[in-house]
Amino acid sequence: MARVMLEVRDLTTKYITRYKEDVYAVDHVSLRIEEGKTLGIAGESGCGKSTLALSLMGYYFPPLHYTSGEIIIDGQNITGMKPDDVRKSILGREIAYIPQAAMNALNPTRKIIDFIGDVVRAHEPGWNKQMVYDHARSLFATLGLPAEVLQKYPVELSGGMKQRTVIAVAVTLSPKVLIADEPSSALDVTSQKMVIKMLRDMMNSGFIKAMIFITHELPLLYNVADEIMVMYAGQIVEHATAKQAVFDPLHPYSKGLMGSIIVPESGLRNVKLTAIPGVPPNLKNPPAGCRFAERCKYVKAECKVTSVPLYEVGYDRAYRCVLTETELRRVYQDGE
Amino acid sequence: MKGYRRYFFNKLGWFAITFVFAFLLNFMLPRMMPGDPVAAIVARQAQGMSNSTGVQAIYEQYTELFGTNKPMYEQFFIYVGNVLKGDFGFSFSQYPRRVTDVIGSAIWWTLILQIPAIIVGWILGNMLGALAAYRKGGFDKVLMPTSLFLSSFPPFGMAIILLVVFAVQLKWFPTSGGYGFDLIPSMTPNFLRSMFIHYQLPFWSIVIILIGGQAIGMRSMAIYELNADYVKFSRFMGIKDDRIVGYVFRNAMLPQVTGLALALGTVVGGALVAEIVFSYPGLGTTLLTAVTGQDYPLISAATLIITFMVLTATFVLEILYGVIDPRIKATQSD
Amino acid sequence: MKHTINQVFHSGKFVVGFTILMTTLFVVFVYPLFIKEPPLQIIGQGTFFPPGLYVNTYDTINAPTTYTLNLSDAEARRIASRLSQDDRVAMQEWLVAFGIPEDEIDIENTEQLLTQWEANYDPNLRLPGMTFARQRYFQRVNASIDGLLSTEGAIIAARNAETGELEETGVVKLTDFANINDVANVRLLPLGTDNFGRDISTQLVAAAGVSLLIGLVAGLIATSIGLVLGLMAGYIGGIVDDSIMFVTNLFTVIPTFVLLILISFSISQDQRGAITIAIVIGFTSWVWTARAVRSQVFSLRNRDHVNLSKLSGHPVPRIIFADILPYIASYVVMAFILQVSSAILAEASLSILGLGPRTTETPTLGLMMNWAMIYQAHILGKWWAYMPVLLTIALITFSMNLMNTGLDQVFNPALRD
Amino acid sequence: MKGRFSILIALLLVASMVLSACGGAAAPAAPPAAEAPATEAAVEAPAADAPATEAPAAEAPADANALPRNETLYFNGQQWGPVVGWNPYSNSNNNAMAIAQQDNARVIMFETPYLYNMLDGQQYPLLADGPFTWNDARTELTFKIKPAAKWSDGTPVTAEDVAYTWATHVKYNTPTGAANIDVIDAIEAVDPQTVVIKAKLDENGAAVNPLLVAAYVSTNYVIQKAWTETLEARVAGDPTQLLADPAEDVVYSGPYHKFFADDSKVVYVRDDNYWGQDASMWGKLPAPKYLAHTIFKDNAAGTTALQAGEVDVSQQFNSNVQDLWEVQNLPISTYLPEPPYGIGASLPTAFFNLQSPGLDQVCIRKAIAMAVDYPTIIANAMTNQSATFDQVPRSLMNPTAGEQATFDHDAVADLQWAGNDIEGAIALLDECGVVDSDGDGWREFNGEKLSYVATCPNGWSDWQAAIEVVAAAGEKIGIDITSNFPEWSVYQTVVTKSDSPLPAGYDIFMMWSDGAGPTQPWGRIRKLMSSEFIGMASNWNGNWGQYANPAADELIKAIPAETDPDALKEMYTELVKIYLTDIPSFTLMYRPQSFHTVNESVWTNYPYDGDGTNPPVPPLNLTDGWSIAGLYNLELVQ
Amino acid sequence: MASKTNLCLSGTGVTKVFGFGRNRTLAVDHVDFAFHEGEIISIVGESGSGKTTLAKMLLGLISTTEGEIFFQGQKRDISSGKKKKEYWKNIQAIFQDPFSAYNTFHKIDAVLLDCIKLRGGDRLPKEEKVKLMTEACSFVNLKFAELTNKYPFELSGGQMQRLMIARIFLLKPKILIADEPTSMIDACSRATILDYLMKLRDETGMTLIFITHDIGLAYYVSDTVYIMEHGKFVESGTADAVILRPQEPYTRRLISDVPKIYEEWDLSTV
Repeated sequence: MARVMLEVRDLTTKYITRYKEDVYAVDHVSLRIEEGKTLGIAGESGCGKSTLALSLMGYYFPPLHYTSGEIIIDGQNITGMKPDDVRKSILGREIAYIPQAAMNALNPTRKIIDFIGDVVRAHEPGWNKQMVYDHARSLFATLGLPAEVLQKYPVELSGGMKQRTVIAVAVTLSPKVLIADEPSSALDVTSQKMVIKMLRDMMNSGFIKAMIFITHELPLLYNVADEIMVMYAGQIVEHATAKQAVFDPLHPYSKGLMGSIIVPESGLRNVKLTAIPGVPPNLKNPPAGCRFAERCKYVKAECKVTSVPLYEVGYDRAYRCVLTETELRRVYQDGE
Repeated sequence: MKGYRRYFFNKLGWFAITFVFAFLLNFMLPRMMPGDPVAAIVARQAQGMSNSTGVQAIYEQYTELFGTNKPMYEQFFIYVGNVLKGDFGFSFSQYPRRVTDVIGSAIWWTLILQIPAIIVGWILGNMLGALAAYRKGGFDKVLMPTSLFLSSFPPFGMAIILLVVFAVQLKWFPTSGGYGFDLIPSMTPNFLRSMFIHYQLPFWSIVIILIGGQAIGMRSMAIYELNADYVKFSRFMGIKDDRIVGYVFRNAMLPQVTGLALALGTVVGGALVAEIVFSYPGLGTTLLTAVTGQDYPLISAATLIITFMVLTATFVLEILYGVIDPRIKATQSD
Repeated sequence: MKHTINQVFHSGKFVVGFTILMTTLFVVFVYPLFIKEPPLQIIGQGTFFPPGLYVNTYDTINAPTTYTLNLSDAEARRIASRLSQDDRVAMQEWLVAFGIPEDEIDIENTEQLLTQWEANYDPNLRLPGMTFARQRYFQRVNASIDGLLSTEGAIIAARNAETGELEETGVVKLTDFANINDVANVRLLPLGTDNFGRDISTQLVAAAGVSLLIGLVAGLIATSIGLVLGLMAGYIGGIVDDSIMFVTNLFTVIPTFVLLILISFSISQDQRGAITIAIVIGFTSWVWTARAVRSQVFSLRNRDHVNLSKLSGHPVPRIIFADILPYIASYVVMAFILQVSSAILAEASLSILGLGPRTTETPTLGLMMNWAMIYQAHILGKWWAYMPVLLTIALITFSMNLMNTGLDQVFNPALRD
Repeated sequence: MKGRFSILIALLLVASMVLSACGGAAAPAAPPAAEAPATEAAVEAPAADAPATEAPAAEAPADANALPRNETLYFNGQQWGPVVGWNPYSNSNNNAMAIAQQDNARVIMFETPYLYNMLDGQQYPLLADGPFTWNDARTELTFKIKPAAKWSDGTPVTAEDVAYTWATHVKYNTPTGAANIDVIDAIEAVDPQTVVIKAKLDENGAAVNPLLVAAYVSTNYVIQKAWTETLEARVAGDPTQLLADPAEDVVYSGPYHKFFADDSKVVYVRDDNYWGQDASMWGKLPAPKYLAHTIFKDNAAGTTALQAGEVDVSQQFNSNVQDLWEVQNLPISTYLPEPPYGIGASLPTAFFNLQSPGLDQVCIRKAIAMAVDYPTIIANAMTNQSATFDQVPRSLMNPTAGEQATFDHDAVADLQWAGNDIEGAIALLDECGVVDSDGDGWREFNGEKLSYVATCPNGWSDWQAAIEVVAAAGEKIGIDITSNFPEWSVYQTVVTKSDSPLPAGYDIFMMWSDGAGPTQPWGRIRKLMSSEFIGMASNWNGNWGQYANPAADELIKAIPAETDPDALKEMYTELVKIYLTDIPSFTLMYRPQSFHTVNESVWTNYPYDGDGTNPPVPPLNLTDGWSIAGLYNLELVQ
Repeated sequence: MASKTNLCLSGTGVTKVFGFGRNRTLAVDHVDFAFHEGEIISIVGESGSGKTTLAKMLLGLISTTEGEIFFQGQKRDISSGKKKKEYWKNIQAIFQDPFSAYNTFHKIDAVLLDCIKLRGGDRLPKEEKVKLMTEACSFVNLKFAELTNKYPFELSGGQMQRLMIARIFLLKPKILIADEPTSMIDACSRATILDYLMKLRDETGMTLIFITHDIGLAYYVSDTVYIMEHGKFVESGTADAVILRPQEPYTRRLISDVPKIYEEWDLSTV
């Protein structure tokens, strides 16, 4: 078994709103990524996938607050570490993050090289300008980015280039785990592909050891991730390999999600798409039972009362439903 | 650089066009005032004269001299011609002094007072606003409203309060003038210190008024910036909060430069009034006496100089802004 | 809508500002119901009477009942009010300079001091080194302590209609008191009088009303112009936009205050009513609104709901009124509030230069300041003539600025605390 | 970033605070070095009231740029703008501190042959040697120039200078020339010391106006011929340029001359070679080495400086001046200890526009004049710095003793009115049939509602206050009077245009009348009542209400030539009678020739009422006419 | 596949230029097109390709700089407000962002009533109107009774977009331009929206024009696909022809850059 680069156990985090309400956007999430693997996280907007990305960093600032659970990065449990220690020795070094709106992730009034310098010196205060520059240059060369970019301001870069620069900055200190939150959703397809290729290359060359890739675009996720976790209302509802997740989903929600994929491939024209009626529950006071119960075609009375645990079926397969695997397969069969 | 050059010339063009219009306005408006300014000069000459032909002769002599008998457009072209030669004509109210002379002796005081006051007020206001945005709590709840309250005083009101409290009651500072009543201007330490002491009250009266508005603007900007994506990213890259706050302040402050440029006209207006309250030498008092004395050439020139100062300052600020904020260059080269 | 208003009133800043403003308005409207005197009526002969309760001396003497109160400290108070410690020291100084040995003078012993004084003081004697002002000071002290220790009352005399002689009609004893309720004429001047001898409090209330009106009119004008121009520029765009923006930029860089001075002077004083001034201010301060509205409209006009409205066949005016105005309403309201407060400030600033409204019929806050300054109230320590006015101006503008900040925070949730 | 800014700001704040604190703290620390204020404080008043004199002055007498406080006399209120020139030919010079040719000509730099003393009405010789004499026909006036009189360049002042000055005035049609050309025919130098002024003669061979001829010698400067010739050469004979020349090189004869001038002050330094120290004149030099005049922007600034002891002599309206000593206990005083504090010499007057409907009626004019509340005007507008009409009943004369003696008070006593006489005014109106016939609360005359505008220039605070009171009086007697304050520039153009009727809005308007001077009260009466000014395109003299009365004109014409005191008194009394009967205008208050408030923290021995000087030194700021004698009496406070 | 029936909307040389001088940008560059009645057309392009500008020109919301647009073979005339109104009875749109497509100050009823009014149903009795609205709502599976007196922002994004379709249902235009109708909608609601659009088309026979950047969607729904690049149509044809057998390099690149499920997504081609 490969080395586990990131393990998260029962992580729960919440937002505290201005009105002092708690919103549990990440609710007892556990996950594990092995070296060389990419874990994809899928879900609708508002399901908590972005919050999960933020929560994984082990570094919280308002309005996000840590509640419980553990984060272990490459064997090192960072739970309970002082925030400043996390900042200094974990962030950027062990685990790095590419934000959702990466377009604006760079300080607009700072040259790329200066920003890289800030990043480096936040961890290695002793580095001088030349050292930073040399490092950044070789980093950019490795990642296939032009060195001129270093002397530019973010606004002078195109969208795709900016995104790749953000990624380069994020991996400046060769973190073990990279968390990419919709890194390409604002880009056109060509730029998106370049970004994905860059991430892929980094994984392949071992520049980063593991990656969590978050997106709502399933075809993309399928192509990037080795395993996929489907999130719904703050919880993981299904965990499977990418192939299983797309072609053989178990949870009714995953099933619906996968049934809505549209790709320009032969034979997919005018096929029937699945639709899930209704809207996700409000996380300020989530329903007591299964959170998907309201929208589930196969809902039973008990679903609305008892909360459902995540059933593990095999090493890399789990789902959260009262029905068994067989029952699910049967109802899907009947449904068609 | 191309983008910036374009930005520069764009601004320069604007500067020029605005200046031409301002010039026109400054010429026209004073001349639309009622009354006959030449009569005021004649009044001084004619007091006690009991023969009307003599007065009439004097009157005509001065009308001719000042050209007020010519049609307005003709006066304008003569004026433009003279101004191009650096000649703003005679001051009516201080005849036979020349306008350039009158303004030349006043303008330095205004520049010395207003430029530092505006800069300090701007910096203090921005610091306060940024702190309020960042620290929140007491800072935001007490200091901000206080500075807002102080800024709610009219400029002359703040000047009067400072005058009454610090000069009349506490006698810490002199009440009026630009330097000691018993001094002759020179570059001696004594004189400079006296100037500095006289400088304080007018200076702070401008600064205090300025702080509140700038602070409010900065607070909003800083809050927006604090919520910006790069803040989150920088944090997750392990950059210290101090440094991030530095980013935020800088980025929030840059647009405030334009804010200042836009507000400059108002600020200068208020500062002119403050000058008057403290009998501080400068354009404020010059303008006021010119207006009440219906001294067209002086009014035109004084307002022109003020407009020119504001315009130039605005121009310089915007140019500076273009230099220091890379966002501008980028938008221009798109 | 209701929701928004609800939110607005949950903003502490807005509520505080609103309360101040409403209180001001309340006073402006309610005060005249109780004090019906015209605000500009001259009641004081003399300038700057200090705040306080004024009791008619004549009526006091002629109060129907006289009460005798034997207050033990009455004499001490009387002496203290007419012979201050400074005066005693000064008297000692005079006596010493005159040649009385210093150890023979006890300035605490009033009786002895007065006796020595009476025996030696010569009003026409100017001691060596004494300034003329000092000599006059001693003359005044001398006059003030005249009869200080007398235990006799004051005699009231009336002229006999026939003989023209003064005849004693009564004596006011040192222990005589009148109940203030028995005195026919008592006037409370909470803020004293101004240089014209007019009741400042009444005037202040009226002036606050007029200034608010000026602010309102100027604000309405400025906001309307700004709104119309901003809408035109933003909605029509193109050359209309370019030319409107040109004018707007022009007005931004030419210092408004200078413009204001020039225009108000050109109007000439006899034409300058409060409303005229308001109009002038309004016409010079629309720039900000125009800019803000334009940029808002600019982004709004390409919004899909506007497109949808067009597709639904709605005519342009309806689109502007129903689909654009409501969206910029909050900005316009905020701009309006700012305009009002800055117009009040502008009026005050103009007036202080003597370029304010003419108005001898109605006072404005600026005019009150102007007169107080002309009569040097601030340096003569007549704080009641200008401080309340300044505070009123500041409070009104402060309340509006607060409301604005509050609104800003409601409409821009990012700014909330 | 933040850190850097904070440090910067902190530094700035600290620096300014420390420095300013030094300034503040230095003052109390200074006394050892400061002779004057320190001793003054010890003798005079408790230390708390010691004026906050500028630190630099006190501690650094060695500084060449600081004027030594105890050698400098500070003025304010004479000069409201920076000096524009030193040219004594021009009236445009805003150099009032040094150049003011007037009834009490200011003589610190340029001198007149005689000095007028408003207190006794006499003209005392300055450049002149002894009194002037008239020939028997009163057509020629002769005086001599003091042999000691010298110009600043050391050359003697000669009769030729006097003659050439006049010739220049005439040649270039200067205001002075134009003003006197009707009465003076020529000024000639008989010999280097002797001047003869030849009066213009009328058809009868008598002098047109001997009074004005005699006034010339104390109201007009003598200017050096040599310098005038230099000036003429420089301007190539151009009259405009001659008057506009700033004359930096001017030669003068007075005791002071320019030392420094900028926007905030003008300083004069004593000429230690001044001829006047000769025994034939003063016998010594004036006490202050420097005369400094601070230019303030408004009265308030001037008053604060006076309070602070930064001004010694204040020629401005200090409202509630008594507060300065009664409340603030400062060593400040005025000429008189009690209201009106000064000697009233000019009569701010409200003119009726006799062309306005209804105002041609004496009864309406009188009713208005009777209804006006003068005590309030005096108390509020002048803060009691005017004699009341109880103290000095109204007439055409100012309250100085000399003028008051020119007419018979008893003869006009029954023409006086008290003011604020609402009942009387109402009765008068009712009596002459001006009643409210349509019941709207306002009276009508000829069926027209009586509605007037009372006006005066904007910003002239005491006048404005007075006009407000006049307007208030109208309402009480059923005449609608509103006030209006146009800008001075507009006001003067309108009012001085006597060749056309005044426009609407100028029914009752204020203007000044002459103060004290050698031609008074005749000059004032002429300007208030003579019809000769009607029809002038630019009338800067008087009678703007266009009053015409042949009887009055006759008397005004006759007086200058009259020499018999009894006849004069009769004529003056008659004129007062006409004035109080016809009421073409009415005086609202008395105003000093100049305000004269002094601060004794450095200098003392200023003139005051009953100071024993002989001739008495008038309270005219030690610069005007005979009041300059006061400069020689000043002493430092011990 | 729709046969070549009557021309519904066509254009020749349609061009749009924004700004002038230095700021001049050519948004749509002389495009020709011919849309037939009952057809489903997709106009596919990346952001900035000019597809939205073209859509607005088709809708008559902005003017054309050059070229002519023909409606049902006739030169389109929208020179006056009245003519525009007439035109808009025939052509309607659904926009990308349902959150900004509604006037938040108006209630849902108002939105629907506007449609009835545009169809000339202004004078109908109230019950009739309610009936129409109820019918429209139920078409998209919304309950009018629950929606009445509500504001659009009280609905979810999917519901709002459905309401948009209900609106179109009421109007029954000949042409519907759907500008990225599903891009702001979660994947699982997307199907619903597309379903209703198809249903609507089937019922009314209208021409449906999709404006989209999503080649998958274009392929999924359309009969005819136009590929747009830099204001020009680079390729057009039937969906199968264009998507499965692209001829132009641009189209090929576009298609190859889209991640797929069944085929290998070739990352080496960037």
